Amino acid sequence: MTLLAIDDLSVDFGRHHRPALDHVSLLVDAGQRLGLVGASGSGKTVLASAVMGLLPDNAHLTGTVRFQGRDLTRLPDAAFSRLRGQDLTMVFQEPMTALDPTMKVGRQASEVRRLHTRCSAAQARAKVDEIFTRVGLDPVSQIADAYPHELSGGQRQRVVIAMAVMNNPSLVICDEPTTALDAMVQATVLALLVEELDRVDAACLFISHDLDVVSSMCDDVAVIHGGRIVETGGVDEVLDRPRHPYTQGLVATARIDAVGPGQRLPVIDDFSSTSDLVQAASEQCDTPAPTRQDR
Amino acid sequence: MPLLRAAARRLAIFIGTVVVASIVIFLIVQALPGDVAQTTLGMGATADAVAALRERWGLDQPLAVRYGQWLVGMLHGDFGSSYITGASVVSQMAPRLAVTGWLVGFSVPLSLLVAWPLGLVAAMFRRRWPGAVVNALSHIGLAIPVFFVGTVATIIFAVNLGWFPANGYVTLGTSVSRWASHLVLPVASIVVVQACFLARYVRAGFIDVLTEDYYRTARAVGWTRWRGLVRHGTRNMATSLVTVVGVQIASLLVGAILVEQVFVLPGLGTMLIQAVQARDLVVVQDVVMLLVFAVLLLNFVIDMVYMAIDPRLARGGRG
Amino acid sequence: MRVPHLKGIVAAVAVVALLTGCAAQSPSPASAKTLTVGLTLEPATLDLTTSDAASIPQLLLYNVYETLLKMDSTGAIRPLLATSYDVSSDGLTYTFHLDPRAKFASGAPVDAAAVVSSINRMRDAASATLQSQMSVVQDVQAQSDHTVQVLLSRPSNFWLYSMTSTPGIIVDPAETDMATAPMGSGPYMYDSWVKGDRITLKKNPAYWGTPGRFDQVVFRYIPDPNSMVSAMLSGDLDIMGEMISPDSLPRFADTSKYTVIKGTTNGEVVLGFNHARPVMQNLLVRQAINYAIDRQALLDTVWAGQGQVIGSMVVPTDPYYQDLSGNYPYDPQKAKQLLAEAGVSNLTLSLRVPITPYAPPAATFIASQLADVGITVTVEELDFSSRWLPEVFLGGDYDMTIVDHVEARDIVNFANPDYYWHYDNPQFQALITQADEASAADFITDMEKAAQMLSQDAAADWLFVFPNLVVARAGISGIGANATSLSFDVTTIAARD
Amino acid sequence: MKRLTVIVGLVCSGLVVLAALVSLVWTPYNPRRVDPGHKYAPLSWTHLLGTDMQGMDTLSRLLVGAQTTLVVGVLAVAIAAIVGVPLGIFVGMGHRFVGEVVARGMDILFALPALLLAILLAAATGASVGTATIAIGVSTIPIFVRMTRAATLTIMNQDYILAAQVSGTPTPVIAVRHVLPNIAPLLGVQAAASFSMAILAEAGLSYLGLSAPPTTPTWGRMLKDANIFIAPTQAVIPGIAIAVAVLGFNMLGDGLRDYLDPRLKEVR
Repeated sequence: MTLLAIDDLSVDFGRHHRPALDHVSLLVDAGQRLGLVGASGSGKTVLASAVMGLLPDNAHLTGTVRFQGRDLTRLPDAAFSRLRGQDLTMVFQEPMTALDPTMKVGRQASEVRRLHTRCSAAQARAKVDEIFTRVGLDPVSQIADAYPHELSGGQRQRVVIAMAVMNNPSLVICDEPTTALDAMVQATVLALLVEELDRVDAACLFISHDLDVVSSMCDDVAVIHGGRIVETGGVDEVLDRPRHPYTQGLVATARIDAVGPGQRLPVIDDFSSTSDLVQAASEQCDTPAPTRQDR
Repeated sequence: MPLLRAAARRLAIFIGTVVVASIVIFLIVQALPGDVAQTTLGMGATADAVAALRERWGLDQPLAVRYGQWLVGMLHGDFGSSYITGASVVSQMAPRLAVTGWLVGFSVPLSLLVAWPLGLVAAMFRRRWPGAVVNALSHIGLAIPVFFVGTVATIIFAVNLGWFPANGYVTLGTSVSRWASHLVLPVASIVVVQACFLARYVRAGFIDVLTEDYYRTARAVGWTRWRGLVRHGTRNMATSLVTVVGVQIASLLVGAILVEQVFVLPGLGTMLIQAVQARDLVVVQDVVMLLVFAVLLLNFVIDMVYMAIDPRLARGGRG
Repeated sequence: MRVPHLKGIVAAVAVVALLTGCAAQSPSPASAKTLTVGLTLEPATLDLTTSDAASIPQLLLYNVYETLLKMDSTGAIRPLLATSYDVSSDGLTYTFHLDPRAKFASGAPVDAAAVVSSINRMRDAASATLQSQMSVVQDVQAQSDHTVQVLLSRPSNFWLYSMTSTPGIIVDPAETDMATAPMGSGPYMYDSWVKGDRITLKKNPAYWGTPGRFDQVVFRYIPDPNSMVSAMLSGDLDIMGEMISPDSLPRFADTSKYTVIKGTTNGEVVLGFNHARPVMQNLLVRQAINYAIDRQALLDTVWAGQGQVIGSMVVPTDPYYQDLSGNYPYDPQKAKQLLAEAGVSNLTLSLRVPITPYAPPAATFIASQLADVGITVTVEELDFSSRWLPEVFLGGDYDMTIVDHVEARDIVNFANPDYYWHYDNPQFQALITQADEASAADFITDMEKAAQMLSQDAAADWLFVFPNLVVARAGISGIGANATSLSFDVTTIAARD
Repeated sequence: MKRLTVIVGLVCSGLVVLAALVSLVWTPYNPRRVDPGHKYAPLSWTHLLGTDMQGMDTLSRLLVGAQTTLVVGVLAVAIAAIVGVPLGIFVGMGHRFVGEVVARGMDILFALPALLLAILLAAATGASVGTATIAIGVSTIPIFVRMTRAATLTIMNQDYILAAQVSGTPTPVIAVRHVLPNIAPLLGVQAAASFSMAILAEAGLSYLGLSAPPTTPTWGRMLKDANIFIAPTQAVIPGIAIAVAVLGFNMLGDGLRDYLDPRLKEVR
């Protein structure tokens, strides 16, 4: 069953700028974990923001984003807000800044509950305690009473994840959720994320530039480049046999372990000498981008 | 406890600054040319009479002694006596302070109350016409001198419509209703200008919030644009606004003098001008010291408030 | 959801409601028993013996303090605390017969002992003006409970006259603090003082004569002309005691609402010359300045044509008044010619004026007209008490200045070479002394001669007589047209409603 | 809208500058000459903006008044910048203790606003445009010190400063060559803002009689001396002139800042 259907979505920020998203189409099924891979500036975050309805107001958007059958692009803010945090949630890249510095994290989290569920402060607080415990925030009461700056990066990201899964959403968009964390913490947070996604049975749009992370997390992957989806398919298939030159480059540069001693490290441009070439190549490929829909 | 130690350190600095300020003020005021004895005696002063009066008022003592007396007196709550009337300065200052206090006390919260929604709208709609309108209005309001606003308000609401008295002051003790009606126009005049000023800071503060990740988070968990901004923006915006409001109160304490002049209110500013004209240096010194002390105290309080509002600052303190 | 601002909003709304709700009530003077008078200059102290600021007698004379004799609105001397007085034939001994009914507001009688102590208080006053006015007094004695004898060292017409003013006030012997708690025998007594705003007098319930008509009289001090007019127009004031922006008079033309009282005062607005400056010692230069200024145009421009042009230091209510205003008609050509004759060119003069409603605009006007005849004038505004007094009046640092000399018969100041004009004319001095000691008839002719002498010598440029302009709301009566004394006399004022 | 702000700012402040320049070579009438017969003349072709109580031509006085307005603004900002900027840089680059001392000194100065200084200064030497300008300028110093110090601190953390320090460049050279150019745009914004505040402050001082003498045509003085009951236009005209000047320089500063402040460009 299709949960999220992005169809022919384009976003630009003013007439004089290159479109940030260029006729993007993408499907996410219920429970599916789709990785979205691309370099910085490729439009990953814009896509996430477009789905969440959080584009800046100078953004110009065409196309449709259907979530559970409703077109989000035409949804008024109030109705959309009831959806956000309830069915559709997001985990951000920067745990350092994603939380209100002037409010205790327990209160911020319980707000998420009370915004969408009719319940008392005590009930919300109990729920927060439950989820905090689940995501490994310990001791719960102390952490809930802490301000964000008093927590470590990993703890903060756990809070953000807790807030994201609080209301059993059907789709969680993760925008580079572990990039800002150090390697050790990364692994545990990722494991936690998977666990929580499984528990609430949520689909996930997982945005990353890290192919390893994507391959461990996701069933399928879409590659975005220059605002376009250039390749889509199962994770193994795309990573083992990339078809688009950009994907080939991405895969090669990620696999530096395959480079022999004395050999020059590959760079993306080896696979597409200029960005114009990439553009040209991607345009040669059929539009919308090659899609292998297995399910 | 680091918070306590930071507070203690600031308190020490505050006290030191106040003492230095008192020396500076004393020297400035003593350096003013003119002589209270002569000024008081007026056109008919003779040299003997002036000398006698100077001696009676202790003006013939050395500077350091007079400074010491003044400082010690102030610590005991004795601000000295007016040369001219002999009345204690504290008893003269208290009613004046009350007038200025009411002016500032009403106009600052009211300005904030007006500025907050204006700034919110201006930030949210900064690219559309409501934002442009609020922005233009605040620019214009800020460009009109407050005494001009006051004069025009007097003509419209006192002279033509007769809703409020044109000027003057009635103490709270005399009649609450007349006290209030005498304050409406002066407070409103200040609010018009101050609200425009503050609205711009509120707007800037909210725009900053709009770019913050935590605002995006708030939206992502289901806050609507407005409620998210109000809920998570106000407190964060307030941290940048506290300084501005502090500066506002400080400048109003003295700046109220313009409004006091327009509306013939017996506030501190009017008292200062009269004392300077009469060369009643004890009064000048005390009023200036009071005003400076108020501002320094305000700075100190702002620092403390900062620590309270923004828990991150408890450790480092404000730059 | 807890909305943190709700409390604040509620509080503020409550405040606004309070303010506007209260304002709906009438802001006009609470009852007909209160008279509110707007004046310009607030006194710094109420002590007449240390300060000779005109604002003190304006408030206290006749209203709170009474004198032995009183000057009425026509300039005639009338009895007050003294029912009558006798003068000895040599003019040296004055005997005052006190009204036996007279008593102070404290209840103590105004007896001979009180009068003696009060006159001695004035003789010992710190104010040099008082000292000089009382300098002719040799001795004061109580003859009986109600008879006081004053012995002068020489006959003096001016002394008796001065006894109707500040030097003649009779202070309650119980008085200890004249600066903040004046005690007298008038129909009103001092009540309270909100510094920077108002002084309130209240009715003396035990007044010995015709009692005051108001329970309280509030004097509000409003220095700004526009603010004063606003206060009158908005109904805050019953009387605008000094109309300091005569241009605004048309706003009070509606006779159903306002009464405009126009009269004269003792004030001569003088363009004073500093005779200590060599250039001002030149008669031709002084005369040239007199010719160069169109006084009628100045009066029309600066004071809306209210008042009257004069030609010497004498006001029309003085008994020795004569019209000398035509002595120097406006003639810029003649002025230039005189300056050329005097051999001065590129003359630059300072015009340092006190901040008053009339002086700065008059200075602007004069600067412009003197520029037309080739004199450059640098105008400077000085605060009256803190700068004009020490620098100009006492320090003599000026070429020209403008002041309204409000005291009665102050032509005598030209006889004092130490006075700030430094006008030193022995002939004139002799004439004044002669007049002071002369018989009543000779006094008049001597004074006429003195006034003419000043005019011919162009000792100053007398710009105009300051008018007495009072605006009252309809229904207020009893305001004297001429302000012959310094007092703003509210004892005769009544309200119809 | 950013562009609109700058355009309005340029037009308004340009008008003031233009008026001042024109008045240097031409005014319709002598702005200091009284005309007894034409007191309070209404707006007409002979007197475009009417005349005041002395019959002086208001347009002429308005044009000449622009000179004073600009001179006060320029000098006040110059005083503040000449003292404040070097002090701010010095403190920003220097020792913490020195910084603390200067900061407290600025607290004291900050507590003596222009009005207070002007009252005291006028009491000492008499009120004039000069004393008003000095009072405004001196009271603006803390603003410049604080801003310069904050900006300097940011710059001092940059790698190229570190590089310069490591390579032994003397501190004054770093200040002039690296710090000053980098904070210059910010200083421009602050100068424009302070300029408009100075104009407004001068008007206030004029109103209190703490600035220009009566013969000098300044806008604040014209506003103070106008009789609002008989000739309201004579009060409104200088009022508008003040507002236009303040608005102009304010918007200019705002527009400049918006261009310079990258935060405002990407708003979510």
